[in-house]
Amino acid sequence: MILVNYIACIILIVLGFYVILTKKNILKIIIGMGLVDYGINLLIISIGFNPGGTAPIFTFSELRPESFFVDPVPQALTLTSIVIGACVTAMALSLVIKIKEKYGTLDADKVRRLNG
Amino acid sequence: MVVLSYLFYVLVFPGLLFSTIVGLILSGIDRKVVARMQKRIGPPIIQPFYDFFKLLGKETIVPRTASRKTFLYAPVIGLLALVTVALFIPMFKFTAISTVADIIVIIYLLTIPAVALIIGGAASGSPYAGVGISREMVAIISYELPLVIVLLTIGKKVGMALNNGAITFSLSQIVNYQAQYGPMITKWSLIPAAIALLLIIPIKVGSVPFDIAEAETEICEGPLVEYSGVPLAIFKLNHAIKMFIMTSLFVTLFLSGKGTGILIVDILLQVILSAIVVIVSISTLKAITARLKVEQVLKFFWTYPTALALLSLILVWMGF
Amino acid sequence: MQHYPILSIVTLFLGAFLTVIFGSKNETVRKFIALVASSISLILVLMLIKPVMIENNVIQYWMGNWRPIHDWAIGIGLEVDSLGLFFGIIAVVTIFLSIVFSFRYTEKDSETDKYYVLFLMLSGSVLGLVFTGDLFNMFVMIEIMTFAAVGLTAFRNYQEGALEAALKYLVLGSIGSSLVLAGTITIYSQVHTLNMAQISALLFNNLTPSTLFAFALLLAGYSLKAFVVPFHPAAPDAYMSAPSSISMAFSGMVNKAGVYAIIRLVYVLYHAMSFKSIQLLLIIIGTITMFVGVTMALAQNDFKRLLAFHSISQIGYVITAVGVSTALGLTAGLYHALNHTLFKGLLFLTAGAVFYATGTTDLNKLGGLAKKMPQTAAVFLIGAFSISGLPPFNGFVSKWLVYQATYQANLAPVTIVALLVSVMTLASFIKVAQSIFFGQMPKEFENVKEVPLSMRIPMWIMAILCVLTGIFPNFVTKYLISPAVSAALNVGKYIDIMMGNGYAEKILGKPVEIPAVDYVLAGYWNPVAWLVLFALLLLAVTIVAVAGGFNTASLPVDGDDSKYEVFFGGEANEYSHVKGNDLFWGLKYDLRHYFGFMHDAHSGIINDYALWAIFTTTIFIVYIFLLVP
Amino acid sequence: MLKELIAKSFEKSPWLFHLNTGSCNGCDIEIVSVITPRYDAERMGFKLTGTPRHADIVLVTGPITSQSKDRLIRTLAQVPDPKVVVAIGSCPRSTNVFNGSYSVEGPLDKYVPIDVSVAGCPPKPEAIIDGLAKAIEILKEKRRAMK
Repeated sequence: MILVNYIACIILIVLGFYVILTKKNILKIIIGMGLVDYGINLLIISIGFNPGGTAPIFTFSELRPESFFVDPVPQALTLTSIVIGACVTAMALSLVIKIKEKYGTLDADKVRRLNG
Repeated sequence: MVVLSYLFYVLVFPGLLFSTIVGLILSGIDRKVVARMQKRIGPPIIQPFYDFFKLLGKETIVPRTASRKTFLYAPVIGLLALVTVALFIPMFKFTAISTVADIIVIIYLLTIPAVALIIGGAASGSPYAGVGISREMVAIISYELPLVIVLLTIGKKVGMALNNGAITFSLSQIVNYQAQYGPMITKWSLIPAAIALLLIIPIKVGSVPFDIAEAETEICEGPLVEYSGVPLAIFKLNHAIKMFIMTSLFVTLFLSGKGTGILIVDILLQVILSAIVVIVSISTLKAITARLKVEQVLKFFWTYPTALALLSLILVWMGF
Repeated sequence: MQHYPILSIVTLFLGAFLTVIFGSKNETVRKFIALVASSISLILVLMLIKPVMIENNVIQYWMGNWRPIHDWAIGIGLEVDSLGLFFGIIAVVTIFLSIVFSFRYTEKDSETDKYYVLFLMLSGSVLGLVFTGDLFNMFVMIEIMTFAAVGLTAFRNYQEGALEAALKYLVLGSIGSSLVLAGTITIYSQVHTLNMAQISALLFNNLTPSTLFAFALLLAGYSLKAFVVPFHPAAPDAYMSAPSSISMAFSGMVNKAGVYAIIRLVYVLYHAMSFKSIQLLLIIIGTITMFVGVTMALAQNDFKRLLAFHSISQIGYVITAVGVSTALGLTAGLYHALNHTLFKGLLFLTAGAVFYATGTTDLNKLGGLAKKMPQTAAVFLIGAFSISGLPPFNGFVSKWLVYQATYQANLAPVTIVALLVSVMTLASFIKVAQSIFFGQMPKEFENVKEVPLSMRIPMWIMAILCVLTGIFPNFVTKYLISPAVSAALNVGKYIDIMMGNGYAEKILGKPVEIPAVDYVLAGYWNPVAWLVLFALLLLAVTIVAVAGGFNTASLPVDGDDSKYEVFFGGEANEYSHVKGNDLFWGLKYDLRHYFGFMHDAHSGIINDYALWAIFTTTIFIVYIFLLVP
Repeated sequence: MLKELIAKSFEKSPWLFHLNTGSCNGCDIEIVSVITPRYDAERMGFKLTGTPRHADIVLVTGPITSQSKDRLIRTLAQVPDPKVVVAIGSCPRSTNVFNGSYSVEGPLDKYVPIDVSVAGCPPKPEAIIDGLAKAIEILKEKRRAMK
């Protein structure tokens, strides 16, 4: 396990949460959400990584007992997670456009008509 | 044969007839005692009967803004719920129908008459009734907390003795406990709970110091402002029966025991004890204090009776 | 019988895609597809009741027939035991009734084909979540559910605050999903499988720090989906701005899916209910949710926002009961979840009917609608009485079980808070009754008409169900609730069905003991006998009344003279309707500091809500690391 | 049997509603003193109610000022049958010292038939109780006439 991967994940996730919590501009909040998402994607990939393993693409004839592969399942999960992250960002941006149109501002302190 | 006895229970003995008569007598006693405390002669004991029959003879007016069916059926629903509760309260070993409801169910059944009054008042469409409803609801919230704590304490106390540690909510087990160990009032750890319940009875019945919902001077009888004739008679009857049920519940929870074994004497004893509780808790408070303001009621009930009830709950939990 | 679960999910998703292709042009095709899709899945799930609930066997279904190879689950498995089916039935009934209601309800909106697409996606994902046996599949279904929910919240974007509510729901939803994803992956890093049965076998007694970390993340993520209090601020905005048939689906299905995920996580995956600290955590969360939900609801003056806060407080009841991990606790929790779906769905439909008829749900603008909309008023009263737990209705039975469960588990303060919350629920619905249905009618609602029949049918069906589940509790518990409870507690069978029997024993070394599902009730409540007495009395009173010449028909129809005007202290009747904010002054005055703090806590700023969510997740993580091992 | 009981109970529990149409409060204090322990009207079943809907006997005091005229008529219309109007003091009878004032709309019987009128300014409580006793008789006749 390469420790660097995990440190990178943690930095990304913490940075993403920091942006969500402190930035008042909604667009930045969405970027923060994206950051958190990519941090977790990196986490998924680094979990499935076996040092020295090769990509698990083979035909049965090439399958020899001593061949050593990287774990394919997390990579499949990352695909789904990336797709979901993209769609979330797309929907969030469409909402931001409509909010800008309706509220006239993107400042989170002003977009708060529903409270209490 | 069972149907006949059920009919007798429902219609005559602890049901409609008995609770109506005893309820009206108790409210007559209450008005007489308050009058005597003010050095007045006061109305005869059977004055509530006269009030009830006079109202039956009056004309019933349904205002234009009222939704007629809810307006007219609300008092009846309240009366029915009250009378069915009267069937479950044991009187010294005699219970009309025992395995139908326990304490928690009785708490909720006793909120049905209050809700009937509220929905009736709301249906009348008068602004006075609107204010009366909001005060009645605040009163219900204020007395529900201490009432629940008192009943949970008793459930725990009886459960520890009879139900090998688990709690019990059944009224008949409470009466058996008092038959073996003497009335609950003699247990020192439950005296604060008894005082708390004594304070709760006036607000549950809606008598003067706490009758913020039907304050004649401030909001012209609150929810009852538009009622006249028969629905008003039924609501006044509900008022009287609620007085009987709350006091006989107090007697069952705190003062009952083996009883004399003879049915008639037991019933008489229960009614007399209820009358004493009426005098002690409702009449004296009515004669001594004036009506509280709305927020004072909630502040009062969430501090003193709740503290008393919590005190006895903690004592019971510690095994005293 | 084997293929029913996957078929019911797929028909819903298929319905969504077909609506996109064929439905966009004309209305009837769209409605027809939606109706057919939901009724097919309804029939399929209801046909599952007999095999799963009564004969008590568990359906397992491997996608693409990838069966486990030498005891290692590779493919995605679908596992339907009675717990999953119980929530499936709730979801399917809500879907069907909501679609029937939305036929006429959304006729004034444009672009209703987008509405049906999103709604069928939402329902398909909830069913998928409930039937799946695979952890990552659960994450994907939760993601689709949040997606469709956000889209539907912003459906009426011309409405005040709909876009803002959708954005908040999306931000909080995506934080929740990231937590769930991180949790799933951390579990995968330990056990290298995603099949829930195998995970629960492998996790039996090796709670390493990273599985605990995963447990905390998953618990936080799923509680966010169930809108438990620290995570709840997005819910009231979303329920308020979504169309009522959707907010009915939200409060009927979406937070139930969150509750299902929590039960599956805590009872089946981690068998964490043997740890006292986890029980305490759930009970504390549940109690706080109960109390905050109801006190916030009392201070609201919009009907749907008030209902949204009540959904949160009722979920608090369910989570508290589930936290009391005795068999009685779980029974109370599941029974209350079923009842909550019925009466809350009914109340949201009445809110929709009021919105359809008058155009607003603001408590300070409405009044006296009972005269113009009698059936909606009657149905509202049934819903209000059952949510506040008045005896003959269904709310009472499940609340009564909750009190028994909490008080038998020596949790007196929780029972007291639960009873107080139940009275406050009654208070807020009296407030709604007075300000919307009774009292005086403002001038502009003179020509309000009753809602069309196709909207009243689902309301009446729900009202009847509300009354039935209240009168026959033992029937409901025997056929629906006890199988689900035994499925939740009996983990051994859950594992063996999926991984081949004997698997659990092999991994653990000793057979998994099956806890018995029997509980003794501290009191008794026999609704049928009570109703017989009530009916006898009613008969007696009506006979006396008719004999005495008092029948409502004989009362004179009100003439125009001032005799039938309301007593105003002699004044002529002008419009002074006591409504919305004028009620419960005494309570609000006494608790003004608390209400003030709560009002400011729900500031409406996205950052604060995200701060609440992340702060509570850290508390979960610290709590679980300190207390569990 | 029930009919005679109801008729008898009309005599035993008449409820009062006090209607002040601009009186100088002299008669109002006297009405309230009737319920004090010294005169104790409650022993005969009298009770002051807050709303005209609950009332049998309406006690009207004060000369009918222009402001209170239509309110008087409306409130009296809202009292359910059988009802009795009792004029307390001489103001309702003859607008007493306020006669001819620009804001007084004249004696009560211009608008409502008076059943019993208790003279005096203010009338002594014993006189009021005597008036109420006569009112009860009229109430019983009206009840019998109503059937």
